[in-house]
Amino acid sequence: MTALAFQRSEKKILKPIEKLVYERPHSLDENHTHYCPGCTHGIAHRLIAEVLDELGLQEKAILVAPVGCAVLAYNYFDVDGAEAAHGRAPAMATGLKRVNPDSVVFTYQGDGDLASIGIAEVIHTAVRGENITVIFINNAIYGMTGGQMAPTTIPGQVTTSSPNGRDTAQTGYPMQIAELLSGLPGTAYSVRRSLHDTRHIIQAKKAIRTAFEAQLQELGFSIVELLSSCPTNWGMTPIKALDWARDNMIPQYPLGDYKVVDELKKKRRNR
Amino acid sequence: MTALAFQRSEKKILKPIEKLVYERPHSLDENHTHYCPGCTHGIAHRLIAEVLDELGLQEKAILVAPVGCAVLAYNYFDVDGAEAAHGRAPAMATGLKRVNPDSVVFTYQGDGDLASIGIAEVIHTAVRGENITVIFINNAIYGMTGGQMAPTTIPGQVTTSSPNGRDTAQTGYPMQIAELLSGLPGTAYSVRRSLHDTRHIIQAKKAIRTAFEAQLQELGFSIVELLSSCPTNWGMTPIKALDWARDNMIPQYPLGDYKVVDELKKKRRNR
Amino acid sequence: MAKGRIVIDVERCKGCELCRDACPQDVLMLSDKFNNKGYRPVFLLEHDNECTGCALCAIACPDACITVYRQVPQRRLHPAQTAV
Amino acid sequence: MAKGRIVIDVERCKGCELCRDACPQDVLMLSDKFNNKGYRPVFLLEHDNECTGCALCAIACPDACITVYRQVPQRRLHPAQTAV
Amino acid sequence: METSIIIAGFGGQGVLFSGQLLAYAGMDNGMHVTWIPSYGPEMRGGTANCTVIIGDELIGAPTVAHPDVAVALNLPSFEKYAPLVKSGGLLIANSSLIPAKSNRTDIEIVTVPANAIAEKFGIVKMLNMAALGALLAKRPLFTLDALLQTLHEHLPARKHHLLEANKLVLQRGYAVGMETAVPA
Amino acid sequence: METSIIIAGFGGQGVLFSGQLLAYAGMDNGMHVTWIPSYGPEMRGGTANCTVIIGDELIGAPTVAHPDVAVALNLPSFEKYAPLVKSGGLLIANSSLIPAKSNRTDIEIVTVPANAIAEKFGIVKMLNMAALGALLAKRPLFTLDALLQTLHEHLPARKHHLLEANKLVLQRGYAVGMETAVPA
Amino acid sequence: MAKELLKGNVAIAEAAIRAGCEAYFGYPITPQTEILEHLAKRMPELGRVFLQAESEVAAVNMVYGAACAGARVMTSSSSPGISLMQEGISYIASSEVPAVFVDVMRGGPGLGNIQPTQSDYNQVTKTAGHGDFHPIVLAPATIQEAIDLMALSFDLAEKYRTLVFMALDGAIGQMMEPAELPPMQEVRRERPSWALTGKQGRDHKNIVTSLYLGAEPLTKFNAKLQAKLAEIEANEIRYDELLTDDAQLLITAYGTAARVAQTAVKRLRQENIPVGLFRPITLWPFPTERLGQLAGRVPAFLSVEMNAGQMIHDVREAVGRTVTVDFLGQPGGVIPLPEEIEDKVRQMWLKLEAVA
Amino acid sequence: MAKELLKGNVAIAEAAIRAGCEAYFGYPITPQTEILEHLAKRMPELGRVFLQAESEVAAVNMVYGAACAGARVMTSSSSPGISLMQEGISYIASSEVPAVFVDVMRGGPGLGNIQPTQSDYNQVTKTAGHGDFHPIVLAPATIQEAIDLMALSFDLAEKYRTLVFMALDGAIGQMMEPAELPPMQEVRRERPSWALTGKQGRDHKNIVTSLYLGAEPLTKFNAKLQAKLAEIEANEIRYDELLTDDAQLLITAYGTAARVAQTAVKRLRQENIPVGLFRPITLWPFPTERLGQLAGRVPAFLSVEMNAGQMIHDVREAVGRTVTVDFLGQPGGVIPLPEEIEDKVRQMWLKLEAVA
Ligand SMILES: Cc1ncc(C[n+]2csc(CCOP(=O)(O)OP(=O)(O)O)c2C)c(N)n1
Ligand SMILES: Cc1ncc(C[n+]2csc(CCOP(=O)(O)OP(=O)(O)O)c2C)c(N)n1
Ligand code: SF4
Ligand code: SF4
Ligand code: SF4
Ligand code: SF4
Repeated sequence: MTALAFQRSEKKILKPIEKLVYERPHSLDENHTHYCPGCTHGIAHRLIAEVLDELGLQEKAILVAPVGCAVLAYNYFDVDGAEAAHGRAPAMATGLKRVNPDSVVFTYQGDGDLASIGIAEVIHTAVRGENITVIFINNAIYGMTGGQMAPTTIPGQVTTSSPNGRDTAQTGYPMQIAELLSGLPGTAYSVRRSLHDTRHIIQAKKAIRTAFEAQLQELGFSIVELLSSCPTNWGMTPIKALDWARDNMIPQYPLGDYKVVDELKKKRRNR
Repeated sequence: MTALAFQRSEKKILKPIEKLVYERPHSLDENHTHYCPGCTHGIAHRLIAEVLDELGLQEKAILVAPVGCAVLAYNYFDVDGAEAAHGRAPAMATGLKRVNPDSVVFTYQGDGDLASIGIAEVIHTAVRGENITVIFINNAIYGMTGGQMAPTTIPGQVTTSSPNGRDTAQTGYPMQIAELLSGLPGTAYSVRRSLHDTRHIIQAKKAIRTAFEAQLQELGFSIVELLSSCPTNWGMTPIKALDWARDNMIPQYPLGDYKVVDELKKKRRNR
Repeated sequence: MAKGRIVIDVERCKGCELCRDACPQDVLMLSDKFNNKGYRPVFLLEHDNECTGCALCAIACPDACITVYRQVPQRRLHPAQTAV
Repeated sequence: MAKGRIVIDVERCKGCELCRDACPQDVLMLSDKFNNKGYRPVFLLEHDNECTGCALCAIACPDACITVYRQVPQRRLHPAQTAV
Repeated sequence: METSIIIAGFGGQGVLFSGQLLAYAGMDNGMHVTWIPSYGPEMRGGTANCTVIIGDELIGAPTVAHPDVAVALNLPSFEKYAPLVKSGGLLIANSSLIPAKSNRTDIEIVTVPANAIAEKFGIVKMLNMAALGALLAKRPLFTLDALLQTLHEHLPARKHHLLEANKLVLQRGYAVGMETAVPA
Repeated sequence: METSIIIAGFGGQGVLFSGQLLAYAGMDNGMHVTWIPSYGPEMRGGTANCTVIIGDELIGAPTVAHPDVAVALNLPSFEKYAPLVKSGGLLIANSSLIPAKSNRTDIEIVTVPANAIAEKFGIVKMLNMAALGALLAKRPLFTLDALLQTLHEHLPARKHHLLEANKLVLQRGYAVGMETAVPA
Repeated sequence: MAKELLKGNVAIAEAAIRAGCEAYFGYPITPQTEILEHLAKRMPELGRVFLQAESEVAAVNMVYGAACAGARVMTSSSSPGISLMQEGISYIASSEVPAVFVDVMRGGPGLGNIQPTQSDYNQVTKTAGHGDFHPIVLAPATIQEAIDLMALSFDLAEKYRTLVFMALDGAIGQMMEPAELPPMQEVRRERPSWALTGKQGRDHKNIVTSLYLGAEPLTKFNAKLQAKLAEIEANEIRYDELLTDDAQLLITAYGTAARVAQTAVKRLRQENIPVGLFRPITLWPFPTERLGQLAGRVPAFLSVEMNAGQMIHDVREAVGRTVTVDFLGQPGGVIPLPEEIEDKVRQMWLKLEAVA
Repeated sequence: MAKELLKGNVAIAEAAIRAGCEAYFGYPITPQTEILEHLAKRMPELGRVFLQAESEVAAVNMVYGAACAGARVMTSSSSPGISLMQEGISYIASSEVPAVFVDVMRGGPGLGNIQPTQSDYNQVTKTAGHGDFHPIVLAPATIQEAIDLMALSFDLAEKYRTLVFMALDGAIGQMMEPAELPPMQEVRRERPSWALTGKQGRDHKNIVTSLYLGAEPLTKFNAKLQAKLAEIEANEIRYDELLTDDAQLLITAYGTAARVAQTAVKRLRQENIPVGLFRPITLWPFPTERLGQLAGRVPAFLSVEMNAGQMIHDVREAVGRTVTVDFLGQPGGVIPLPEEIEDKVRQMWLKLEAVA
């Protein structure tokens, strides 16, 4: 009040003043993360927290953390949080949401967690049109256990369990999760974004926002797949890893909107 | 030889002789099935056995039976057979096929088995392009356990676990398995047929044949979804049940070819 | 029209009537008697002699109870088809 | 061009250089010294004074270490934006 | 005092329900009861049976090796349970479907043409009532009226129009039971 | 006779490999050995340590509360293990990264500027070799040459050009070790 | 309320409702499907949560989720389904959220059959998953007791923030018996302080996890968990004794086996054989101490189980090697008959008398 | 062959290969992932089957499938993964197909941590799934023994058509020690007569199932299964004794705990404390009888375990209530130290002497 008054009175001086244009979102906790330097898990966390701040959801949100590098995610968000069994976050989220229908429940899952061991749970959660949001980190590898092949590993990619490069004849082809889940009627929103540069990060954030809005409007299941990096297990510097993601992941995993129900389209036009 | 010679010698008499136009296929065992009267499980069994006969696969085939009404299917086929845990037939088939690459491995699964508890295994088996064949019996209900809701239950359909009719807001929408699996690169063949009348039965058999041919040609994963009836748990006579399948299931589950890789298309044209 | 004949494995039959429903000649009927499983099996109305051997009944039968024969003029027969 | 300023939480920084890569003004550099976690944190080359406050560094930073301020002419300011 | 009763027959013969009816009636008449089905494989068809125990003390074992009473509604059940009935016990056999005879002389055997009675006085589905009637004639656990009262209470309302027919069938079965003399 | 050695430091300091090298050398020289890492959470970063036991009999416990020797390559390791070394034991401290001192007088403490030595005679990654050199000077489990021979055998071929530098670093560490007098 | 003739499965389901159960997640499996079916009808009617999960794996994790929210939640299954729940059960134990499980045991191993057994005694009492823990395991022998223990199970689960198993052999699930249901308890509206509800103005976030990184935190947690289990052992042991005072021969049995044994005991007493029945109601914590006391003066025990002999090891551990412990029972789905027990006891008694 | 310095996980993986293992299906989980990684490299190289499954549930069922085909097949996992395999394990037991499981145990319950424990002793020895069965459970204490038992495990699995578990605490998986690998065994080409291969001219079809409909068939099957288990109990008990001859105090321990105890025993003997070590190698069948014999003259036992006390119940059952059985250990991932054991034994010894 007083500060405001003071500034107004000084208005004629026209001396530029300093505006805060970016600060650490409140929905993040103060704890330092254990993620490797340059790992995009941190970016995804930040974006989610920014969206929670902007939509005023910090007091309503419940996070379900996966088993994977993000296993400790509940330490990094300042919201209520649970740690699920490997792959089962969507089932746990279902239990939470059904008895807490007014809360905003989201899972955060890696590609081993969601696409491999947890594919049944995420599919059925989408089938039910469960009103939750899934943030899906596709980094083409199992990070936490030291770099084994994931269902999302790129053909030919060397991992500790595909030492000669992923052989599609033996292990099949990468799973396109955003596309797969878009085919289910219960899905309200299914898109793929990338975190490999700032332009794409900004787009990713918009998608995360839309996903949470879908939940707030009770439109059903929403998922944002985020192409991410794992510098450590890819054996690259963080910057090289982002380049690799751009050059190798995007061709395999085209960015785009695979399903956006009409209610959300209207909303986006009006914004 | 002698019979033949005899007939030839009698040729001029031109008396019509009797030709065998249909007999019980050899790949069926002599055991009587425990299926309810008019249950189309039996038709599916017969068609598979006919195809095994025609393709000469009886000595190479290995059946993986599900948990569901067809749990005893290994008693009804005269081929090697295993009984899988509920939903895990595709994983078991994978193990069998990998160590027996020259055999012809097929699973036979209901909609509870495949679409509900076993969705992860069938999806990953398709993702790997595992060279096996799945015969998928969609009867919109859990038969064996007495008529609970399946993921394929039609909206509004009354079952013992959806006593007021399937409520899509709570339980989601029916799963379209043939469509879902057709989206995976490892899938060579994914189609839906119906067993509700003889014309469709004949078409279903052709599809089953093509699915096994896909396996013989090592083209990857093949699945035939068969719309089936469960007179007992639908509470109808067998004939009424087939009408119900036609009137209620086909609109929800359109018949058609959802994926046919080119190698198979050629083959079919040449036939 | 070609003449046909079917043989029904009555002990296997469950009396579901799917064959009867499928038969274009309407020459199938449920028996009054029960088989050992307690079902009334189907039988062919032989006296009508109108079965064409089209095999639609067999195609419809869930229990593979039906064997179908058809009379064909002998000259059209390929030798291989009669070899036993 | 608008002037900007960033504040880096050096103990949180892991020296991954994603901010440096993202900065259009190229005014970020890794320190020679290690922080308590054993990383060389990034710092703003203050003397150049070329930071525009565009916040791209903050958008790129996985560890949310960066706070960004930008100087704006006071008249353009809506009151609400300065209310604390 | 406990009376153990096994009722057995084909799936559609109302085996489980008639057992429950006895249990309900026992309970309604102040006795201790248990009812337990022998539930078969998870599949359709086949035979069904259940064991009912009615007594004046808390009931322990819900199953018995040798029942006091067996009600056999079809041939397989007759063949299975005739030899098992406790010496001095009672066997009710549905003579409409059971051509065979038992050569046991240490038990009382009542043959009831249950299908025939049911078809004559009601509908064939009521054959289990004919058998229950005979049972009550020989083992007056409670009165016919008490059983009818119980039936009234546990039959869904939409079936109440069948009560009268049920009563007739029950009474006829009872009469058959009363007519049958104790064997030598 | 058993000698227990704990080697500890940051993740990238070659802690696990230098432990393995000791174990290999022990084995190659006819001794019984065990090596066990203290493997941390399933995630990156943090400190690493391993325990090596070398003895002339089959080895039982693969871990120890109080090692005969501790090699601390960074400050946190120094702080953790300096108090734990067995009385009469040996502590090798990488003085390049460890400014602190221990006030224990019942153990022998050798400070080796391991980073400095490694940078001077080879590359900084070889700092673990400097520490091993000092260790062997004080605890001649086997000769320097024996260790070098083992290194030769277990270093991947593509790193063989580094052998000479490793040797220099090892020797320099050894010399530092030899120079350090036993404390009063 | 008056007594009704109730089927075990239905009684349990309705008792859960009366106990204020807020949410149920489960998957059909014989011989417990009637629990699911009853709740499918009743829960929505009462505005509570019923959801048929896609599998037992999903069901247990939905239960886990709802339990994290502090809701009264349960699931039910039978042997193979309980096997699939082991990981989730272990997570729930480690997270210390309350949840109730009903296991209506059937014949195993594998797909086995659907007949009544007690073949999963070890599975539910010894671990029910990986790691060092035990659920509380309650084994009713009558429908009335099943109803009463069902209510207790929620209370115990919440009191100790632990898992409670109702361990039924299939016979208890399938049989009917008169019993009285308690009055309806509404769903509790307030949630416990540790529950996940969204922060809703709380000054701290709540976290539920089973991850304790590093040896120290997990050791500390396990010490706490063991202390809790010790407390449960101290407070919650329940058992029933029939004619144990002067018994020279004791039958140990629970559930349906105990009912059968009860009949046998009554009949044997008429023959003046001094036999009694010891019936554990809590299978874990097991009444070790009391059995040990009894072993001080009872020279022979007979464990009657509907399995190949599982509880007998707990009995043996309790009574020591100086007394005889015999076994009667078999897996596969056969309810033992009183006559078999009587024969066995008579043999044992003859031997005992011969020695004396 | 000469000794090599081998890491436990790698040694086990390579030993399996040398034993002619034809197929491996598994899913990564610390602290056993090196087994999977080693086999990912080696198996394809040798033209054998390696497949990373989508989950442990899938892995166990792939193993089941390959086992039905009569192939030498194995999987490996760690505690939570083994929990997920329980249903499949029970099916395999009930189908009587041979399969080998490696469980490198970590801290639990729940997600716990990845430190070494022996917290799943109960899970693997008591049931490993629903129903009445036990896998054979082998617990090596050295890398060499791990290698030797790995080969044995396949042989036992095939001999008895059963499941064999290699139960390792994480420490055995992670440590390195010199050991010798056996020569390479090729993959066996012929398949057993019961195996599913397609009929291939056989005059009968082969069937593998775990379904035994009705009480009679399942009871019969279980009787057969129990007879087999009894045969295994009669033939396959393995254990190791250190200085038990004159011991007045016996430590019971297996795996890493036994190694530590061995060090303690050696040191305590120097203090003239008459302590010995009894080390079960087969955790199931458990050496109950031998322990019972020893209890005849040893008045005090100490069970040392890396858990909250699980094997101790088997020890108690074996030795009876007339001798003391103490416990040392904790769950959470701490390898006990020889000093702790020494302290505990000294205390126990003082008490014993005071009594004497
Ligand atoms: C049941 C079970 N299986 C396996 C594991 C081991 N595990 C932990 S994290 C992980 C994979 C993580 O990969 P991803 O989901 O891609 O996440 P990232 O670490 O790459 O972020 C695995 C297999 C486990 N903890 N539990
Ligand atoms: C793990 C497990 N869960 C549940 C069951 C019980 N169960 C047996 S069959 C079945 C469903 C069968 O339905 P479906 O697959 O549709 O086949 P249908 O009987 O209709 O042919 C279920 C749930 C089981 N045997 N195992
Ligand atoms: S291992 Fe990979 S995914 Fe995990 S924190 Fe490090 S960089 Fe990120
Ligand atoms: S219950 Fe349904 S699916 Fe099962 S056999 Fe009967 S009719 Fe067929
Ligand atoms: S063969 Fe054709 S005509 Fe003859 S009975 Fe069958 S369906 Fe009817
Ligand atoms: S279709 Fe088959 S089973 Fe059905 S009535 Fe006809 S012959 Fe009998």
